[in-house]
Amino acid sequence: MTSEALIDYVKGLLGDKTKWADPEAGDNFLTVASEDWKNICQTLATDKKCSLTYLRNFTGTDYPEDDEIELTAHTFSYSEKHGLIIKTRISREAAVCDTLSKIWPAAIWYEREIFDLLGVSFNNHPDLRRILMPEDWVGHPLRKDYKQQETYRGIPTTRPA
Amino acid sequence: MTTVIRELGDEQRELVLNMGPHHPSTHGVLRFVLHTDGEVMRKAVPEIGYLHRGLEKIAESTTYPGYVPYTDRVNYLEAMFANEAFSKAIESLSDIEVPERAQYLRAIAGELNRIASHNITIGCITMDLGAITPFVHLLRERETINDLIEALCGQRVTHHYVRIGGVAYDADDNWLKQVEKFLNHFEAIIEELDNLIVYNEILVKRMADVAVITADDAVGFGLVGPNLRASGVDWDLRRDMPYGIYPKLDFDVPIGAGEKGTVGDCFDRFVVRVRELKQSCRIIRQCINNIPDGDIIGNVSRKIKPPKGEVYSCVEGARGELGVYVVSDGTEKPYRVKWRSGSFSAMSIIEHISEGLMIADLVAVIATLDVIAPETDR
Amino acid sequence: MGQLAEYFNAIGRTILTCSDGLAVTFSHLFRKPITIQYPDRTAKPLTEMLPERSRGILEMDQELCTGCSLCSKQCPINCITIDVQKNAETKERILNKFVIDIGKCMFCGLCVEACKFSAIRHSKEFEGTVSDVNRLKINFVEQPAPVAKPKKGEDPVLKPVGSIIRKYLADQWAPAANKSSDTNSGGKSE
Amino acid sequence: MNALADFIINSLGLSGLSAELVMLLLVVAVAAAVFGIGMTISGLLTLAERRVAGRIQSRIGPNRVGPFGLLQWLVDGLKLIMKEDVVPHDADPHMFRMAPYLVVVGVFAAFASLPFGQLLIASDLNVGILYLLAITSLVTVGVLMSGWASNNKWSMIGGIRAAAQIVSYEIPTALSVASIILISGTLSMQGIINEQGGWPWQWYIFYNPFTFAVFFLYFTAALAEGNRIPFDLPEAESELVSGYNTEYSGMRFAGFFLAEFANIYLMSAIATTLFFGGWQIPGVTPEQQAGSLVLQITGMVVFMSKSAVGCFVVIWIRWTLPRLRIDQLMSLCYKYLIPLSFVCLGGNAIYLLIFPKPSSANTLVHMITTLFGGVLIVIFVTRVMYHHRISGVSLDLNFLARGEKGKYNPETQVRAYGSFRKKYEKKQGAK
Repeated sequence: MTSEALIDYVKGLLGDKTKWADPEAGDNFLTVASEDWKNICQTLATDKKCSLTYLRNFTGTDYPEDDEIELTAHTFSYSEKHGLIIKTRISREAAVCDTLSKIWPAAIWYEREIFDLLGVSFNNHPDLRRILMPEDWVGHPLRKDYKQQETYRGIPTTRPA
Repeated sequence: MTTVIRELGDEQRELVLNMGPHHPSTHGVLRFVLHTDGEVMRKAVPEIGYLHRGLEKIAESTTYPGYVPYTDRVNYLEAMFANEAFSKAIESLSDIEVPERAQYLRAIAGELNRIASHNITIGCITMDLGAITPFVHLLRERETINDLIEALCGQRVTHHYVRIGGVAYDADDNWLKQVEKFLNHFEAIIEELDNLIVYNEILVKRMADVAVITADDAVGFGLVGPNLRASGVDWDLRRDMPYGIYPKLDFDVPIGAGEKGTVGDCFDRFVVRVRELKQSCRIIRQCINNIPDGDIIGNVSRKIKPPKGEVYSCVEGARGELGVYVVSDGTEKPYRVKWRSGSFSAMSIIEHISEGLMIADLVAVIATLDVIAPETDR
Repeated sequence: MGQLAEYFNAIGRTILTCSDGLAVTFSHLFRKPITIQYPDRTAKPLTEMLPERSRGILEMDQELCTGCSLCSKQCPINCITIDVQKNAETKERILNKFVIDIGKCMFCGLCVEACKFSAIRHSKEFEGTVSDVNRLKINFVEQPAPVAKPKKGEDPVLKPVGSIIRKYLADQWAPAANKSSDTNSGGKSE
Repeated sequence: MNALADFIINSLGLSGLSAELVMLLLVVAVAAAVFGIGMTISGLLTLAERRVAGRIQSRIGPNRVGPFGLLQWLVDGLKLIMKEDVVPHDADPHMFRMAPYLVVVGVFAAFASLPFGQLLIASDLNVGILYLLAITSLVTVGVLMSGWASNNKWSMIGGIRAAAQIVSYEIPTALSVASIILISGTLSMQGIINEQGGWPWQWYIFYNPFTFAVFFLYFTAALAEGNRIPFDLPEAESELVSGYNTEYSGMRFAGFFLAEFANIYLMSAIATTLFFGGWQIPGVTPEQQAGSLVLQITGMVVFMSKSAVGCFVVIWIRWTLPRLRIDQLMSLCYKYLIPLSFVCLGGNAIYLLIFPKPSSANTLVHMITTLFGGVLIVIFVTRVMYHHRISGVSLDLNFLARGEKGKYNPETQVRAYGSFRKKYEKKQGAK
């Protein structure tokens, strides 16, 4: 499917649950509410015509002005050769979202990474631990207001002058 | 002896082994926690993060051209592709045209880099299975590639060659001739490699039917590149989502066919990479024959301010799809950069397929999945 | 029957493939080794065998530097520190300090590309071992002096590549070791 | 040795206690000599291994210490002696300390009944070959002990692998040796050599097609017993780090290391004795050889060079082949080597029934087998030449002056900024 056809098809499939981005702003994506997040992803991944079986990339971005964290899932279909970007926004304080790991196993590690670096926790995740930073690290580095701790277990985190 | 043997009931006991962070076959600093029953494994859990350098956080405080040399460090074996992926993202965000000669040079340098990277991978696979000589032979060839690339751009590993809008240095005819000379030599070495190790019965028996990854699993876990193709999925970004000069080039995409066992076993992953060496040579030859004259870098100012927006750009690196997701807020510094690397997803599948393998098989699995620790940790 | 055939096939394949592998390695005994016996048995120092574009440790020529600090602005890691002061009487700009922290430098070459006066460039030197990381901060200004004022259309006079940094390396990095080895070998050769 | 002792005692006219004392001193001296020879051989083998590996991998190998690096092994040994002997905190100290001795004793005691020449054998036991098979089994105990006592899981896996492997491969080794014993009719090492002749077609490897096969069975099994690639699972550095000897350092590590290399020589020497006519010189009968000192020395050289070729092959195989997996190792032993050894043993027995020893038909079979072996070697040489022709051209792109040889000057250039650089620049300036 071409990307226009796919967008039309998805619009028909999901109805008014989605919000589409302004086409001027780079890649075309759809935004869904965080409650519908898992169900919509499930639908899109299993739908015969979409068959977005490949989770290409899954990440989050922090927007402190909006007090929100944006989760972005780049999905793709090898058989149909089309891709779709699905987004959702959750609040920064209570950063909780449903897990996608049942739909795409690749999400297990992506979600661990988002949990580690952005502090978003995922419901029903099989193994939600820090992945890149040490277990006892304080803070989530990719949040915009993150301040690096000065020492880690007595080791200075910056090079002494 | 105070070995930790976990009691799991009457008949079940398991030995918990710690493989790494400093282990000869883990390719960088990474750790596996093995739950074994003697030689046979119940589960192998990868623990990563020992090489986390915060590349994504660093991006938030550097300029766009200033971040390009950092992309060299995403993966020390394929710096060219990381350069290219990031440059491509910024080019598509701010509509920069890349001159044709630069695109050809990108392809030549990229394919040379792919050969160099595959040399290490193939060598490491054989070395982890006990044959050390092929590794040294392939390293010798990689050394020549490094010399070639050093003559082109001045650095052997962290190239910083592909820039936003083109490439940094032009190649003269003498250099192109030398590349051709190297290819003549290297194609003979590939033949020799076939005789030396690839079809060696011991190696085949070690890898055939071991750790089979089905096509569904491969797609679900997001495996990319040679790992995905070895599972029988016919997909190559260079051919199926063409970028740069690749649509004009003629090359084959090797697919795992279960030559000695099942589709998607270790041997397929190994042999797909060996086949790709030859295709890369073919691509470079075509590029050398067709390279036009002209500029090597487009009209790019020193200060790059892409418009507000976001882009996901990916190239077919040596470990498959190397993607970068860039969010721009209109300033000269990126708002968010996220790397999507092949090793990360390859690492995530190990726990899933490790059940029932032997310790020696796990080594083969790690090697054939071509997991590079800096790329997983970034 | 098929199983028996496979049994002997496997033996045959193993013998054939292994012996062919052995033939390949045996043929290597008659080939030339490619080792470069670095550092002490090369015909000339390795730095002089490196290609033209080789990006080694940075060096800065004080006689060419205008103190414009374009290079330090381009540097992604801020490893270049420049201190330029204006002399109140003569209105001349004095270059006080030009420090490159080679311990931080990642040899990307952005500063070299930014410099319009060919003052900063890569040498081909690459051996930079020191016992203390802070000794890698090299100040390229020996005596504070007025900055260069290049005339338009005039080509800068370049010193041989590596001649500037080599002096600093020899002076700063291992003065004690150098002196003793010099006197030793000098004494023996005389 | 007994002959020598009798000679000394008789010529000095000693008796009683002093004769016993001379006997004792002689035993000690011979033991020390055998141990010294074993050490030297294994030391030189470590050097040979590194040099051969270097050339196979387009490198040079150690070439700095002494001419062609010939003293490298001494320096390595010196380094290892001077290193600290670390015993891990939680290890079982007594067993940990004892294990290397068992390994060393197991291997070096076997040297006592190796026939280096017709008269050069420390002790020509009439059960020589059985003694060799038995005494080398001591290695298993040492290796298992070291793996267990290290209190390291990787070492333990290595030790257990070693035990399983060595015990299994004893069977094909013994069975292939049995074939030869069947033909020669003696267990004594010298006796087996005496039965053979100097020319290749008189060797037992070309005795008949079965012995030809038996040699390869023996060689494979012996490789496995010596823990060499492709059967080096107990060490397997890419899987088990270094297996049973991971925790060892200093001289104890050197013990394991030297024992491994002594074992290579041992298996080559046994192969030389059993299959390649030992010290027999072509065209010279054992009686002629016994009377002449020159021929004695020639015989020794012949024996040493035959076993050196064997050692080279072992090293060469190590740097070519990948490693087996433990289940494949076991299936190779029990599914391939043992049945085939039995077939060969039976075949030899039937052969001996059909062709009794001195007969012209027997000689014809020897000749045909030798010819077959020769043809195999010719085919192999053509393959080597083919590979050398196809990809042997070395690449010279002239980036770095590869292959340009400088002169070695030990006084110069420890650092590039030292006197080497200054002298070089002065020389350039003078030009």
